[in-house]
Amino acid sequence: MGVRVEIRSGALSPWEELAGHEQAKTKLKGRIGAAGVFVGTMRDFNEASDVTAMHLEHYPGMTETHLQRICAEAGERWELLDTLVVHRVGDLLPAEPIVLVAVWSEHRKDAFEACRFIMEDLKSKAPFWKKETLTDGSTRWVEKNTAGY
Amino acid sequence: MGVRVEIRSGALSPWEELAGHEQAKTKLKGRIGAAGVFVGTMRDFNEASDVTAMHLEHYPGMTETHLQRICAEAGERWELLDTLVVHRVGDLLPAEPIVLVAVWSEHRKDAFEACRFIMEDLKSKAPFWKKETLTDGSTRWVEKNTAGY
Amino acid sequence: MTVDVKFFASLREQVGCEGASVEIGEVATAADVWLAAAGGKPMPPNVLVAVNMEYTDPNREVKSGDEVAFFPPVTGG
Amino acid sequence: MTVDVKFFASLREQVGCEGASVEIGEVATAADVWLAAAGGKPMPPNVLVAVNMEYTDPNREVKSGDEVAFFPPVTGG
Repeated sequence: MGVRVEIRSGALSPWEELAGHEQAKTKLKGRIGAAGVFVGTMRDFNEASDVTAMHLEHYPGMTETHLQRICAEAGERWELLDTLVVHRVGDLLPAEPIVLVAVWSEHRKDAFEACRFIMEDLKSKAPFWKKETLTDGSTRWVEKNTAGY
Repeated sequence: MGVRVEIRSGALSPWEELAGHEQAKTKLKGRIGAAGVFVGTMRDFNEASDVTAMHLEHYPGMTETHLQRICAEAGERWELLDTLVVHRVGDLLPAEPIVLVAVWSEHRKDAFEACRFIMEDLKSKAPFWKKETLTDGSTRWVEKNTAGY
Repeated sequence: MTVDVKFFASLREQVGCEGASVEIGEVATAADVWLAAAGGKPMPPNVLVAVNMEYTDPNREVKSGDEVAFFPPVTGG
Repeated sequence: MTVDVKFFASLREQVGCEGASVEIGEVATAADVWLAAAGGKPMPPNVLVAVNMEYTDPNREVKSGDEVAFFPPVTGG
């Protein structure tokens, strides 16, 4: 099973990313029956405040290792053909994609469940931290992520 | 909440479709926090046989109505901002996408659950039928879909 | 009364008919429509029935002008 | 022995330090490293601890050369 994990400080266009990633996977042509995809995007509103910008910090080294491990664990629990995780760091603006998780498999159950598993683990354990800038220019660290189940 | 359902006899490029669909949704910019997407693709192998082509039949009128109803029901059960379902009919070749289901919401739980709900209902109730062509040129109707949970 | 009947997919091939306008007595169920339209073939147990594009069961009474459709288990997606 | 210490996000701002090389006794836990590195500030209860980029608990013993990281609850995705 292929796994690609990328921490990116530049822009992320999830649909272009997926088109390019799939095009390179010529060996999987005809074998894939299902793709499960999640895209997390920056909203302009969070916890009763308007948000104008965001800074995303990570722990270089640990973040990549942790994401690789999540994907490997998903590959043990489900029948997967390929997995892609791309996560932004640095400065973001509202409406910009933050994270892309995509999983390819023969059958849809594996794609749905593995995609959600990876995303929930990423949200609860991968070392990323968000700092929001509000309309008045003040900044605040996001204190915790919401539960996904 | 927006809903777009399309039965299409021409080609489906899911990632281009999603890019175009999102671009037109300027009113949702900054409000979307999550997109849950599923793509079902034709495999070249099914039930111990090599498959070389597929014909997809539907019930014009009922299929569209049923898919619209599934999407409306998902919109009642979860907090959704937008929903897109595109399904191929007619002649398909291996590796061609058959179906695209995409759901946009503020929070990831809604996107994940509504996307899977729509897909499972589509698989078990939407009036589509697949006829496969095998390597020796013979054809067979697919008898039933596999369970998704 | 007259009802419109449609058969889809493998059922269309088995019955040898895509659609027909069927003349039937004033009180009739979807199952009666099958008998009148399918040339005496018994209805297979897994057949799905829709009246006016809504799923229903074979014992549902039909009205004049209804569209009554029969089809095998669906296999889309 | 010497260990490398790192602080991230809001914790880095609270402690006022991104990273440091800390001299500590031969037998020490991650919690001891915190005390030596955080200038006497008590460790907040929700702080996460990683040694050599693996999650662990504050009572884990550290070895010379270990990288000991402290950070608040994660908020990615």
